Amino acid sequence: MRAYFRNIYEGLKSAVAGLRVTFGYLFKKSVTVHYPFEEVKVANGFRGLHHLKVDICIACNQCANACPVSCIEQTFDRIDKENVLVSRFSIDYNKCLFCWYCIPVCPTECITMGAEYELATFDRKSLDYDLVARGERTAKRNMTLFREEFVQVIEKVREKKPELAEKAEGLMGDPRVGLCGRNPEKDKSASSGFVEEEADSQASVSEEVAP
Amino acid sequence: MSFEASIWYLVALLTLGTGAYVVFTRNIVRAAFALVFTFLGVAAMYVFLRADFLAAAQLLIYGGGITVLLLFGVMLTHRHEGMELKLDPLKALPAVAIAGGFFVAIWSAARRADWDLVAPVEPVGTSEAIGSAIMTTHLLPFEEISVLLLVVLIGALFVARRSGEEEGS
Amino acid sequence: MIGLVHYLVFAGILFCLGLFAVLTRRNAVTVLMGIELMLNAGNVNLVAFNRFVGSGVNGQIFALFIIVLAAAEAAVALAILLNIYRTYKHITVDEIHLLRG
Amino acid sequence: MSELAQNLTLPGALLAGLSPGVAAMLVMFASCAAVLGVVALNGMFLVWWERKISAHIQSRVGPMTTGYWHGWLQSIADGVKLLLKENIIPLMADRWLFMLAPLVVFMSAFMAFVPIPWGEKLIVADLNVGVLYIAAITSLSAIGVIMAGWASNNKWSLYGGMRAAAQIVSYEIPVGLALVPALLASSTLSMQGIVEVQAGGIWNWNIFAGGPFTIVAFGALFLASLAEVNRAPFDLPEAESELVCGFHTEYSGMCFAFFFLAEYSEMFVVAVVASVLYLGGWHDPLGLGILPGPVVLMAKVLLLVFVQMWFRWTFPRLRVDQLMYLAWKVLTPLGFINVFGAAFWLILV
Repeated sequence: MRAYFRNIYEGLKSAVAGLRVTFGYLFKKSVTVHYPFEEVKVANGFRGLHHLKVDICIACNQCANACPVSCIEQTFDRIDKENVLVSRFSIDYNKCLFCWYCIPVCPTECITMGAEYELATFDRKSLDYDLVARGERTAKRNMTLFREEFVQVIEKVREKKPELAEKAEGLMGDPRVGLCGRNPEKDKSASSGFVEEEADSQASVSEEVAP
Repeated sequence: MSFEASIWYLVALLTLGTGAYVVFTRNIVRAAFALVFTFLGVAAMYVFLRADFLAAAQLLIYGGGITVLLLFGVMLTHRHEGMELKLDPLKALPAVAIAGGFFVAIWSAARRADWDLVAPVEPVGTSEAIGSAIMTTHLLPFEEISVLLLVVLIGALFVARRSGEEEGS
Repeated sequence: MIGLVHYLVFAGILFCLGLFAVLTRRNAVTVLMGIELMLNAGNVNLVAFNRFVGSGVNGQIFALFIIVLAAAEAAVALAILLNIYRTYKHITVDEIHLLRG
Repeated sequence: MSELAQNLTLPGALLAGLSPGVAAMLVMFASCAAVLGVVALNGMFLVWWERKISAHIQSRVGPMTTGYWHGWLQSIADGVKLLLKENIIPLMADRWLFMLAPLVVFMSAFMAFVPIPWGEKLIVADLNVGVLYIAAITSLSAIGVIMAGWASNNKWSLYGGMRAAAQIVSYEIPVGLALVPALLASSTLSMQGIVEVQAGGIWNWNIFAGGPFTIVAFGALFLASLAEVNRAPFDLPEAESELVCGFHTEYSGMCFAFFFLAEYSEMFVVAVVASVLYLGGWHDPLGLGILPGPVVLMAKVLLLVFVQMWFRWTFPRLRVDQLMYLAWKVLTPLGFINVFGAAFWLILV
């Protein structure tokens, strides 16, 4: 009998304690961000997409050897005894597991990992990145695919928070960001405008999708 | 035909239709579900008869209680054989005769009898009258029914429990 | 206008449906359903007479008692059926004729 | 039936030239439409509200984009989506019962809105047995739930349906016992009558009429009705971690929307019953009578609904045996104590 009342008392006490905790959280600031409109700051040392400094790469193939899933492929032309021209440095992000093993083995420290993490695409083939020529093609294509949605989203936000919309519009041109390409250095033309290049990039899409 | 009369016919038709479905369907679970609607129709009949307390009680006890009980009964007793019901044609003919004859008897009696009708009064709510009647003139049957319910509760629990639980905890 | 005879005929049909189910069905749960239909028909009669012939609420109180008794009856009957089912593995009423547990 | 919508305000000119039968029918349809509108709007609002509350309790933001302010149009978008979705019926399901089950559940939630007193003259039908009627009608949803569980031809659904039936039937007893002290205090079963008894300030509310017993009864009513409408922490019939989604696992499109709407309507109805029986209905706490009735009632009801949601996002789900323990060994004895205690208190004090 005593245990019965004790049980009820304990139940009520713990219920009140739980309710108090959740009520406190009700008025705390939310920790999530409003993602497509707000950028998520990545931590220091975040392993995002790779960056390659092509001019100092010596095509030693050590990164490819270190890779546990063999996602790195290099093709190069030897110009003379000292210089190679890396014509293709491809990382297949279908396989890549972001383990960072390719980074420390590089003798010239030409390959590093950046902060970009937005990998979603409509086509698995577009995940096979060529770090040398990366950017231009993918950037243009993805931009054509998503441009309309992106513009709509921005228009919607503009009513409420103009500064956010402006920021997003600025980012839309930037191939590093969001739905578009990944290369910060290359392809400034992609940011100049989309309408002129639409026909051109449409062509590249059909070309790429065809096997 | 007045509005209330047309609604009455609609409700009566639905009630009897679902009642007939209960009797003639071959699927026992559907029969149990159709029975719910028959009970609801009877509750609507009580509303037409201005017995609102009784209608609510009918909904509560028949709609919410007895049908759930019946459904539990159906599902607990039909694990091995299917849910199909068989109608025995040999038995059906005499049953039709008996039920039909009984209905004709009721019908002719109801038509011919000289009922001592009184003008229906419109009660403003029967719950108070029922409550005071139960607590005064009908106190003894009320008490007996409560004792009976207690006995039934314990008895049903005793009968329905598994035999293995007698020795165990 | 809906009068007493309407209710009596309605209840009569309902009662005969229940009677038919009790007479023809061999499954015990369905027999129980038929009994419930008959009890409901009786209740409709009581309440109709209460409104059109009598006065006060006596008929409704009878109907209330019948509802309560029907609930009790259903509970006990289903408990018994459950027990029968454990013994025989079926609840066909014709074939339950041995009085042993 | 004939007194349905007696107090509903319709333009008199509309009814003047018509025969009584047609007028009665018109009034009936109008009140049905009004109730349906309230049910739908209320369901949509509560869905959005629950999403926001759950989000903030979990330090998220919840829906933000649809509509301009905090995603307040999200429910409409969801409703349109559910309307347009294909209604899938499993091949081996019992088609008729499968389609009928959401309607039964929805009807039981919908019909419970009829005797809700919104204001002094604002009530669809002031039934003499209003409280009993609501208790009876909400218990009918058990039938629809079993029907859904059985018709889906899916073992998880059937488990969910049977659990729901057992739960609703057992919790009807504590709910009924917790209703009694308020009925003793107001000595009527009509919802409007109960509200009228509690006029004139917070001290006349039924929650204080029976001393400690009515306060405890109010708590018991809240808990038990939470279990009767299958809300967390008593949401065993749809326990996601065990039964996929319980009795509505197989439902999609509009049929699912009916279950969803019915759940939120039932939450609303039990909150209305608690606030009408114990918290004075549409009377404001100071007895001033300045605010319109529906506003006051809505404030109380939304407060109770908020507590329901708060419970849901705080507590983990109970086990079946704990649920039955709570119903039969805690709430039922407590209900008897409350009934007798409140009766003696009302006579003696």
